[in-house]
Amino acid sequence: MNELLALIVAKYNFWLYIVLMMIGLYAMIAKNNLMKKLVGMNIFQTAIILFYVSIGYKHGATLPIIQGGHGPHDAVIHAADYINPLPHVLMLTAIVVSVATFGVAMALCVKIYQKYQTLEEDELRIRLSEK
Amino acid sequence: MIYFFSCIAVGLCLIMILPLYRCLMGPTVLDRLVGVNAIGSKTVVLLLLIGYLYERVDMFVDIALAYAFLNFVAVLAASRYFHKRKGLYEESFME
Amino acid sequence: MKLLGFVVICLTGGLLIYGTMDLPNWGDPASPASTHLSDYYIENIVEETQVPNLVTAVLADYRGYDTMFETAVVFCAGLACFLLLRDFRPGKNRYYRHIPTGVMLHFKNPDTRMIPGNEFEHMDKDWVPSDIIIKTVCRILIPFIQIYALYVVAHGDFSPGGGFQGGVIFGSSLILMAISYNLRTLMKRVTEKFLSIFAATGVLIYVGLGVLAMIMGGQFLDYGMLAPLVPWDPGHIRALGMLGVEIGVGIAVMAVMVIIYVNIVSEGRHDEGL
Amino acid sequence: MHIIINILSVSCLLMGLVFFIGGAVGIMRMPDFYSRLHPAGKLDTLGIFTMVAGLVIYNFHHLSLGMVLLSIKMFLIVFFVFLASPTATHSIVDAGMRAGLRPWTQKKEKE
Amino acid sequence: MLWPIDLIVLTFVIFCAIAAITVRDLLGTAILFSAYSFLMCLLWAVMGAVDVAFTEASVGAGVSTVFLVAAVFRTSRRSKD
Amino acid sequence: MQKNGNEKNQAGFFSFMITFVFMFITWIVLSGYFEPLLLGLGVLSSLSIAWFFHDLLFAGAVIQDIKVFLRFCQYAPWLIVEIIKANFHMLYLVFHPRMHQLIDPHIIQFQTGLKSDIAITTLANAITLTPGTVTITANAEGGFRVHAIDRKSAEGLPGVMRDRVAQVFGENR
Repeated sequence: MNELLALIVAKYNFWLYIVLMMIGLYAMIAKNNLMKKLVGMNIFQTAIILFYVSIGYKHGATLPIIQGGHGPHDAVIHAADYINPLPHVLMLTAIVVSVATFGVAMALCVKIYQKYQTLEEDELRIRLSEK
Repeated sequence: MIYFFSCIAVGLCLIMILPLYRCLMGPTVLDRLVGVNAIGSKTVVLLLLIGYLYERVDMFVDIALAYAFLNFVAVLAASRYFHKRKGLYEESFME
Repeated sequence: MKLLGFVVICLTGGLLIYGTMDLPNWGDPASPASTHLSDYYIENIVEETQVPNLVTAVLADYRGYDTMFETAVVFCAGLACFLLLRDFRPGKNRYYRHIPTGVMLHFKNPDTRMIPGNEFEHMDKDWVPSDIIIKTVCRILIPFIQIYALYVVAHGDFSPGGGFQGGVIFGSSLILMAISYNLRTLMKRVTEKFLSIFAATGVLIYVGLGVLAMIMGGQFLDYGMLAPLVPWDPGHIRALGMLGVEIGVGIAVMAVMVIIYVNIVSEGRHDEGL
Repeated sequence: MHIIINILSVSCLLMGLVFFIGGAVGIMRMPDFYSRLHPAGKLDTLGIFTMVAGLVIYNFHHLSLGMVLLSIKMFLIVFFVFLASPTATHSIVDAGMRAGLRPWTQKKEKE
Repeated sequence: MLWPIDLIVLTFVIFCAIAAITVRDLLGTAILFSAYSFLMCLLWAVMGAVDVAFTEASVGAGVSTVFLVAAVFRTSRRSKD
Repeated sequence: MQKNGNEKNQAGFFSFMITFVFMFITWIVLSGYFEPLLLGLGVLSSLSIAWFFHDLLFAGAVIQDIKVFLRFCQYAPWLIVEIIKANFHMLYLVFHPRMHQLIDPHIIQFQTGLKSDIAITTLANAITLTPGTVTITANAEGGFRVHAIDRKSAEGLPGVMRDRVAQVFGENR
């Protein structure tokens, strides 16, 4: 029983990330509206980013900004005292790229609506086959 | 004292359930907007409290300030929609 | 489609949850991700670059090549929005309001124009009464937000923040101006030409610093080689190089955010918005 | 001295928590959109003010120039919220009026 | 003592995500998505990733909400599912 | 005409200077580092914002406005005390078990003599911050529409608050 509890405490974060990721995937597969699909895509992205950032987390460590690092400084830095900065760097890039793609996708949605007067996938398919 | 701060932080998290309920179930879009605004104002304090838990407040004040400002922008943008387009239920409840 | 999607996500989710059993525990200090490479960065960055914020140091210096192309991606997104949506045909209707009396004027002929000044102001499509409270509060807040954004850009080395965040905050202060007044006021203040030049300049500053390092005899984006160009403080030269890069990124991101917003909200006609 | 600072800070934080609870309960219990805005917009504003004041009082444990600047910075958030929050509330109310949402009144209930 | 905050906020995030993709009004989706981003920023602050939290607070909560509302403003609020 | 333009230039220069000073004070409070490089960057960014946006913060400001600012500083503590008093009334309403009988939402309208934008905005925000009342619209002629949640909070309007604001900005009420 205690082992099960310890397992749950150690892993619940990962399970919830997977639930979140699957919500995004479901929205991308099954939703009919293009805007909803985009929101699903963003949820998927944030779930992956969450996973990466949580890998870098360490219990009992502090932020990845060296304390008193500005100016002269001679204290020895222990790596275990600071949270791993590498996943943060990679994911910072991912977030900014995601907002850029989101903007372009919104522009495409507006263009599609201008031409076909709808954003629903099935209606779009009908409009396309009419022409 | 740090323990007390974390208790306050958990309490704030639990209080957030009520606006979140309004945000998820709200009968109209504007009710959701009210819920988001309330969540935003609680989160500003929560960020500062997390800063005290890490004992690095000076790093978190910037985020809280940016957060308060962007909450304002988002709420303003969403409510400006209704200044330009009429009708609360306009299209979504037609069918 | 719904049933199929549900089955697919159940299968994938089950497999992934099975896979989590092999992952290290949440927050384990001895996990493989935080034992090999990251220790080097944490222990040596302050000596090598004099920058306490590890994320900024890795982002702008060690992985500078990556960040450069990321800025290029943001620039391309702005360009794509412009090319997709921009519509140069003049709008059909123009609305003006006489401020002292509140009378609306509606011109259907696109050639008739008035110069808005103290007497008349531009209006958007519908009858939108001027909202004094929002306008005044935004007028007071916008300069403070902008100085805050510039502070975030300049202090990327010592506290969280940097080029992206500061640029986005500056851009959203301009977006706030478009929301609280109207789109034409913004576009008169920061014209399209100004925005495009800024977006390109940001990327150019980044690449230019890299090329400058190459001309000085180092490798691409090797800021240590810039030391002879700066008359003071050779110890902080890498930090100064990062500051320059952050400024470039901030300028590019600011301009691109405004370009994307303006093009989406007015369908590329730049006449009326939220 | 330290005990006085702690007591003041704790009482301010608890007071702020009470204001936040009031705002959250008000959002749940009030009958319509307009009356919901009353607790949401203002109890939260005062809650932020009280809680930040409590945290600033806690800062007095280690008094230095940096700490004073940090406290001023934290009050900058309060200043910002005091300007922005009523404007946001006003903007939402205005949106509701333009959208044509009818206010709930006492008489309607009686009939 | 940070993990209770983490767990509570993570649960909220999942509710927000489910609501954002099931609600039938696209403006409602935009607003719920902004709430989702706000809570996500809190989650990253709890994990100590201050830079990522700052980026999400500025990018996700502010600008992408505005983009989404702008796109809804130019298209329609209707959504069939 | 020449004189007019000259005055306009002077007012522009004054608002430029005061915006610069305000921005630089804000920068120092935000930054907290007193190094030549960062202070230089602060001067540069304050200058650029004051150059591009000096007409936003203090549109047409003149020297006499400092008095207004001082009077505003006197007015702010009174407002905060008023807000706290009214908030306790709101708390009582929210936690009251028979709340639905106690509240009585209605809309009231009144006219004030305030003319300038900043005075109208101050009054509207003060009304909104005092619980029980929310400003719905305020037009440029000083007319207000206010949504009040019960009779008790509606009675206080326009009353004392308008007088205080009018006194701060030196306008007739």
